[in-house]
Amino acid sequence: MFETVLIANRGEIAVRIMRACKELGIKTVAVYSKADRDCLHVRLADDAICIGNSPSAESYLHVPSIITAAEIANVEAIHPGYGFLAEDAHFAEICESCRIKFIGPSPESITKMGNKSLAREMAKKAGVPIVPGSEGVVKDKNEALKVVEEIGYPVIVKASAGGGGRGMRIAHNDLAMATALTTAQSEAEAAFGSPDVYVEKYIEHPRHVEVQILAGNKGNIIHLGERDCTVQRRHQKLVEESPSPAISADVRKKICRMARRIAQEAGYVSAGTVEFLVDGRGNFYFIEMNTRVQVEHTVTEMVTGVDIIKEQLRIASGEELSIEQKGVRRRGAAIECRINAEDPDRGFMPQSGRVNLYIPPGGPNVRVDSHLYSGYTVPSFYDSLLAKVIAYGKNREEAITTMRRALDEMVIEGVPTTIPFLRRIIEDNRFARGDYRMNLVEELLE
Amino acid sequence: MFETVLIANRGEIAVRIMRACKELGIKTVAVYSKADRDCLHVRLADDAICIGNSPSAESYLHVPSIITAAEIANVEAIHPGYGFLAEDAHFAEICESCRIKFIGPSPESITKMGNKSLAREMAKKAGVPIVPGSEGVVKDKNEALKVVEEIGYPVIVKASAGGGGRGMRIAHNDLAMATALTTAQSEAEAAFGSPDVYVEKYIEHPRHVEVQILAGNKGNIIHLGERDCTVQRRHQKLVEESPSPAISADVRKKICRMARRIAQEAGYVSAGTVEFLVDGRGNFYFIEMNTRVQVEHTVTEMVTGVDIIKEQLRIASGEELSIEQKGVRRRGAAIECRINAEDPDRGFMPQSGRVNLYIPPGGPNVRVDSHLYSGYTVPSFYDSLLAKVIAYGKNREEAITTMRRALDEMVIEGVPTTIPFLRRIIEDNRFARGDYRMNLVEELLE
Amino acid sequence: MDLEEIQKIVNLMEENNLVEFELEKEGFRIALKKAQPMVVTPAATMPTIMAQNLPLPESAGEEPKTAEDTEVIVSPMVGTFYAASSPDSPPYVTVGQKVEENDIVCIIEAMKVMNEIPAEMNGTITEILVSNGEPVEYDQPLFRIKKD
Amino acid sequence: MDLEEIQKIVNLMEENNLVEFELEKEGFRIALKKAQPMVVTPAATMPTIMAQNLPLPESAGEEPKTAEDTEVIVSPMVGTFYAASSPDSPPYVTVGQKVEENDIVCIIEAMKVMNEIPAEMNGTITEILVSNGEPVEYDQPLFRIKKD
Repeated sequence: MFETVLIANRGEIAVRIMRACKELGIKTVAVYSKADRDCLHVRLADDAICIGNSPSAESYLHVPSIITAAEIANVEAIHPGYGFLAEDAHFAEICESCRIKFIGPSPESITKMGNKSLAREMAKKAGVPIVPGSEGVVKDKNEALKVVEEIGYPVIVKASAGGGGRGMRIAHNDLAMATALTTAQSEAEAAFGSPDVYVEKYIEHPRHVEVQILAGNKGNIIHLGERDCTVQRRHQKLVEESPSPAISADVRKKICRMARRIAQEAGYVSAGTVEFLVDGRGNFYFIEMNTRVQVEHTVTEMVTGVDIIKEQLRIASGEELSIEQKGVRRRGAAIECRINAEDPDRGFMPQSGRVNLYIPPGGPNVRVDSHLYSGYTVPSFYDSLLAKVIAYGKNREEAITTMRRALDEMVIEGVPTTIPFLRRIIEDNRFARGDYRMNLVEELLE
Repeated sequence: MFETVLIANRGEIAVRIMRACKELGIKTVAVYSKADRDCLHVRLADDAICIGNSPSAESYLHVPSIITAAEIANVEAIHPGYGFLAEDAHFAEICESCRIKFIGPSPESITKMGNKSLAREMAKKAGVPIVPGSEGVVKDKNEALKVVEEIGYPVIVKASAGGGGRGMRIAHNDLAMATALTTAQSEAEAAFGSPDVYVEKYIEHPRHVEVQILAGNKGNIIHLGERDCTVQRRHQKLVEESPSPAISADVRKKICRMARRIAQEAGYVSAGTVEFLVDGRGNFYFIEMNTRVQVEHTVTEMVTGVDIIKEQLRIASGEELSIEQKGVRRRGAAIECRINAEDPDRGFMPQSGRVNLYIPPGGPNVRVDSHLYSGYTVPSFYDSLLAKVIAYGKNREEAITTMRRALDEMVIEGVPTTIPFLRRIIEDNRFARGDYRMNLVEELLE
Repeated sequence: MDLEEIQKIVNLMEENNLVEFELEKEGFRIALKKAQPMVVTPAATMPTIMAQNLPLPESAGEEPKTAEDTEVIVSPMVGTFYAASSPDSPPYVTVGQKVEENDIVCIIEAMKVMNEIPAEMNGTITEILVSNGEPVEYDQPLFRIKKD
Repeated sequence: MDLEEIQKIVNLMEENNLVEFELEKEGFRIALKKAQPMVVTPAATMPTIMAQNLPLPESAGEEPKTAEDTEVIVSPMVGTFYAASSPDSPPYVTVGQKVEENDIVCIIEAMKVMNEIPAEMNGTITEILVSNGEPVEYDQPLFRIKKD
């Protein structure tokens, strides 16, 4: 195992990684920006190095500073956490060339999975369903109708160069198809400088279900079951849980097997997550694979008892996984709420400022991952995630009850947070029944 | 189930009980003394009533105020927690006569178990070994030697009216016996006004092992396994764990069976704890039964997943236990550290004052039960317990590693605490091996 | 200076809450630094969350603002406030009434016992802060009284 | 002073939460510094707990006290400080030397790149705060300079 690891991240995930390191007897080196001098991860680390100014580009994203810090501190490995440089293949390469182990998959794996069409190809090869659609660009209505013949309505027209909803149009019939195509093309042209669009089956209000993978050094790949991350607002996850309350045992088995197959096909090593969309009839489609630890890895840890960060560290140091597939037992249910410094009343605008009083929830079946403390000033430069509250129960109902209790007793004074809004989700009947889709948050906001 | 429960306690245990109540949908009423206006249990309750001045005798021990508060708030039941009125049979009787359910055993059970010799009788009847000794008072050397013939040396001479070490003498042979007897008699006379002494087998540096019992309304009694509370300083427990690292499967099975038998013999209903001394050869002796929830109930909850407070509430409300003996599964190991506001460098003198900064430990496998928050002023009137940190692991080694990490990251600034001393215990080799006796703390303090 | 002396200095620092200590022997220099005084921030003080369902006042600790010579009579126990000795009797005191020390001003019932509450001074009742039959906490203001 | 004594001092620091310890034998000097307790006040911030193993300064944020017209040149990056352009060359600046704005005062090496650090003003170097070859953090004071 490593002796010293540098954590190239901040906030709750840096704290989380340090906890795993300390339990494995690894010394930790924190890096921090000028704005983060008082952040908890700096305090918890064995050593800490200021690497740059407050904006991420000048600190947490500034590769030379991080590499230099790693060299000065003489660490053997860097854990990138999530966000920042976690899925930057170039950074992983530089680490390699400096003989510092990047705690994650190979640069090649990151590149492969980072490219959507390469990833789709891989999924296809592995025999995993992907959202059906045109093979490449669709030029006109005739081409589009040919695709529809195969996949059926509704479909979505998407800009090839797109993202963020621009250049996207949904069509439910031939008439709408023509308009959708021309509108999407002109929007794409305006937004991205290219009118190229493609056509895909439109999955209406799907569920977002993902599978946690651990891939060892000898090609041994296990899954830790699925997480349901359907509660999202504009592609931001708010609440995650494991197991998913909405898929059958059969679908669960299938997607877990599929996820392993994709990782196998990709020659993947390290922890990773394979994401699927699941429609109302149990059809599932591969979307992408995340080549890092997820924010919501905690719910999987709660139901399996496997420490995912420790497994990442074991794999990166050349050791084997501490567990085999047949040793993985899932017990009970876990739910995570992301407590963000955002004002739900003002379009979830990120908030900064001083937290005058912070009282985390405690007691049985509650886990809190956070860098908060009373008197901490939330800087305006980074992610608004303040804390993750995870509730465990023998079953989903118990987990919900515990989460409600935990949110009720949690105190964050000084900055608006998403706690009141999360309470509404947790108390919602549709959530209680597990019977909700990706439009739940929209509906609550109406 | 009850609609509203009054919690006749303060601090962490009041908070703990409120958490259970909230998860069961029960409204909570807090009572508080003038010194506790800002205590967390007041904040977490649905309602709160100031019942008197700061000294316990004028508030938490003042029965008329508590009963009046219960009547004003129109509660159905009172949970006494531990300490204060928890083992006061008279209080339980008054509750009964006021038609308020006392959440605990019957007044008769409290009385029976509160009387040491009655409890010993009961244990004898149930066929449970007790520390062998004289049947009642020993008058002179001849009588004493007759007892020794049966039980062998070493023995301890104890004042019948005694307690707190006064009037106690240990003898390892006949010569010492004579002196021990006369010294103990004159000490007893001086301290308690009666020279009566009795002779008991002296168990040298035993282990303190106790069994958690849940007794339902229909005579169904289950045990949740044992806790080891051997790490004590002057009869104050500092660290507790489950399972015990020092008893064989055979002894474990026996004491758990014995504990159930005693509860059965006593016609006991509610949660309770049967305490044993275990010597180096696996001999065990009943000491007493505690008729309330213990501070250290948490470690049992961690390894069994059973919420002991909820079970207490279920039993008191006339419901049945949520679990049967065969459904009780114990998994992994849990350790609890009691964080007290005491200065280990000054004889563990209790400390009061303002906690400027409190950062509880978090992350996986850590549970914190506490009423602390940054800015809270620890009053000088009550118990010095500030927080309980519970670490869980798949095995004892993991639990220790997690506890070490948790104590390392925990911050309490403003009042001296036992954290540094607890760290020494957790890092001690004897503790790590599980190979320690009741003199461990003494040895560490030398 | 040896280790033992340094240990003594460290103890000294510990006992006196020093955070810095300097000493120079040639020409003699000494510099001590104490921990900064702790400042109580109002924001970090927790508000008492009071009974929302009970007809109790928001906080017994928040005494009504009083004029210079106005005092408050508080409840010495938790219980039920009665303004009169029986439902048919007139109240012990009314606003504007003069009372003398030890005059009974009300009854607090606790566990079926009627406790007569005496005035603690001579003065005039200027306000009655609770109504008949209302539950009261320990230390809750009952009357405002203007001292003679 | 041998390793054992140093170990004892390190233990002493550990046990007593000291963050700084200085000792000079000639003329004798001693300087101890404890970790400052964090105070929850709007003004106070958490002290940076710094590398005990790394040869880095305690906190880059604590700029040395400066006189009115004295400024500090800080490191614009994390890296290794070099006082001269090569081991054989004389240092760029020495104490007492006058520098002009944009004169090179040192080199910070980061990822094998030698970054020349210019003075930001005209003035006289009054103190060099780091030694040759020492690692430095972002924002760490390097020189004290008295403005002209």
